[in-house]
Amino acid sequence: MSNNNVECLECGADVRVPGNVMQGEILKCGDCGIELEVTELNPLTIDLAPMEMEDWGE
Amino acid sequence: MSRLQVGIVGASGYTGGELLRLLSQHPQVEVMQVTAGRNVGKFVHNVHPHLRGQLNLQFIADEGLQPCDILFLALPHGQAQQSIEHYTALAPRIIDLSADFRLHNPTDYATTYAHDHHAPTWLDRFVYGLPEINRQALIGANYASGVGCNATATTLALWALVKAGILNADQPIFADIKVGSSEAGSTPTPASHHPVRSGIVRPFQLTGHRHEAEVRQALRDCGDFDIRMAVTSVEMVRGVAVAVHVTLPTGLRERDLWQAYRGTWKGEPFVRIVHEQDGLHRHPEPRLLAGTNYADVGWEYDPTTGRTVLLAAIDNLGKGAAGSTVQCMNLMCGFDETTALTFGGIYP
Amino acid sequence: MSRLQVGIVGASGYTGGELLRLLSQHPQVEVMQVTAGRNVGKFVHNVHPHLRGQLNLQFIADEGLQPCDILFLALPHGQAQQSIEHYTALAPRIIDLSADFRLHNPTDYATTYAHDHHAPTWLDRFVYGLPEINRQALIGANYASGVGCNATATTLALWALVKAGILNADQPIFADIKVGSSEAGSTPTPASHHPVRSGIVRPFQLTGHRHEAEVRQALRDCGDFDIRMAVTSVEMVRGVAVAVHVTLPTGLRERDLWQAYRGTWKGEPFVRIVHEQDGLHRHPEPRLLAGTNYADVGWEYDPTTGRTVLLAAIDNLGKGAAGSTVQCMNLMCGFDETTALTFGGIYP
Repeated sequence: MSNNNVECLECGADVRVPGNVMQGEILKCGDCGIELEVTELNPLTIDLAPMEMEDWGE
Repeated sequence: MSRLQVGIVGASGYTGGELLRLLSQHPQVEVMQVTAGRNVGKFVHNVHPHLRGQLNLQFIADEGLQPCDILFLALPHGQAQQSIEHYTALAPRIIDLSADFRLHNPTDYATTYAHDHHAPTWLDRFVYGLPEINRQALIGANYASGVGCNATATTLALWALVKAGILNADQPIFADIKVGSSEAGSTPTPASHHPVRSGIVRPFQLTGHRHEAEVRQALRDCGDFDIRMAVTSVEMVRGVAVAVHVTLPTGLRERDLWQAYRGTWKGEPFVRIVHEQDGLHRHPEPRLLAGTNYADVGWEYDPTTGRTVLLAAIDNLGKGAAGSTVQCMNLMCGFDETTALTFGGIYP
Repeated sequence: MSRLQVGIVGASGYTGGELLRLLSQHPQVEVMQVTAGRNVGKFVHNVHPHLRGQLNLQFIADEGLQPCDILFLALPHGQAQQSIEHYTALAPRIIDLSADFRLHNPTDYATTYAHDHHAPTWLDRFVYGLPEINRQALIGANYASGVGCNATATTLALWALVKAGILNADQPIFADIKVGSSEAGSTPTPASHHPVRSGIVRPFQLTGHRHEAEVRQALRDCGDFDIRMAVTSVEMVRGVAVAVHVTLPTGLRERDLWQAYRGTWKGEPFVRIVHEQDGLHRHPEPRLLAGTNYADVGWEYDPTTGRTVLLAAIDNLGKGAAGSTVQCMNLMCGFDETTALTFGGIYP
């Protein structure tokens, strides 16, 4: 993973990491929409952010 | 570089009209003649009102056709094959939007359309006009056949996992297809009469769909698939939405499916993968594709049972007909493949 | 020539989304920032699904706004006027899509919107943003206000005969307006809940419509017209269709009306006269205008009684909002007026 990208844990897409990223910041994957939480800065570590499931059904 | 001169035969129907709309915005071609049986002498906007103020063209009779660079045939099924010699004498490049030259195998044609083909020697001279699965053959070709709309949606829904070897020809493929009213064309019938067509969910053709042979042909390199298409008409004018019911191996991860889809579709200008975790639009939907050449593809997979639904949505007049034929023309003539096809749809 | 840097404040609503769609196809500008209150961090295609694969932009918070060349304000009514100083400090050109700066007269504003204007000194610095009736004032302007959709349809329906002096301010003007659901915006309400909104013909607001003041202001040079707008919601998402009931002198000939309409509208890139003798589409219809910046205008006149119905159709998100604001931007910045606005609609 290059210094300003991480790999999405769900779908494997490249997710851009902003230069001024902070611990606890939420990054959104452009391909699959999952939200990733930056758990550590050095080394840059991410985890799936808790997502409250919206009621989407008909 | 002067514009290529283009003619459309049968330009008063819905596919002919969509073709006219797209070509009128194409910087490298000029539509110089359009024929229509029952509308000779009328201006195109008398039949296609949205083209008012955009084109100053009148329909001519078939007999009035002049030689030109490219001829699009948007005739009812069965007519192109009866006068193919006449049309190929008029233009070095022909793109036929009907089903007449889609199936390469004459016996496939006879079983599907219940009569022998009138020009079988031409069948293998026409390249199947779905660029996403046949791009190399289309580049520089002279003759191309348009695609069937329901077949295109089904083929594109299956393509990624078939190519990746995750879905094999060892099971029946159940394709449940929802369609709009423009698929039946511009001629009114009792079934298209608004009071009985509006707001329906009408199972229309549930076995022996003519497009099954076309899908089998498209997938033939990967196996002989048992394609079972069933069509239901719903409240929609433009649009095809297909849900294909299959069973995959259990225990696959989302990334495995993403990898197969990205491997197949990455870089394709008109195919988008729609597989979202949240929001209203998690899967492909046809409404926001109206007027575009897009095909949106996606899936839903249950790792515990392997139960899978493969999804695709297109505009039957776009990627399912006129959009793909303009894309074919671009490939045949060496133009940028997306020329005149960049309208991205509107929403809501 | 490097692209002008553009920002959209409030880009998650329907007008903001249409603006984003149009500007993303504009060769002379680049949308570099979009704000949205409740969608910060999301990609634009998470809110506007049709933009998937076309833009790689994420919503930022209002506080994150950077100085830029042009700022479009697509905020709910009342917000732009409260922070106009903040926005004008960020960009030399502002186009506000709300009603906040449409009415030049503060008392008009107070009576129409039942509260005093928060920034009255700015009112006469904003140019009314309907190019068809205000082009000269928009050329090179810095501040323009967007138009009201129902007002625009009504103004354009009346304009030709008012300017020709055939219709005068000596009678009440009855404008019966049919509207779609996107006019109410993207926030769900009990009235927009599909089971109770689908398929209705619901008289919605029949007296005291807020847009009446806007129409009176547009026609003021030709007299003080008694505009009476009544709105009915119908089965439609995008679209406004207005029928204005008036009485003209008896004995006029068709050619007199054509002359008045041609005199006013000839050469206008986005106004089409639709007055046909036969065919399905003899009068303006909103459906085939969806996604376009067109306004179709027409009439029906009975020479024996002078009874007349003046007609107009637009897309409320196009000519009635985002389309007109992009047209204004083109005039303000010296671009060709039709840039990024040439989509001509689809049919059926």
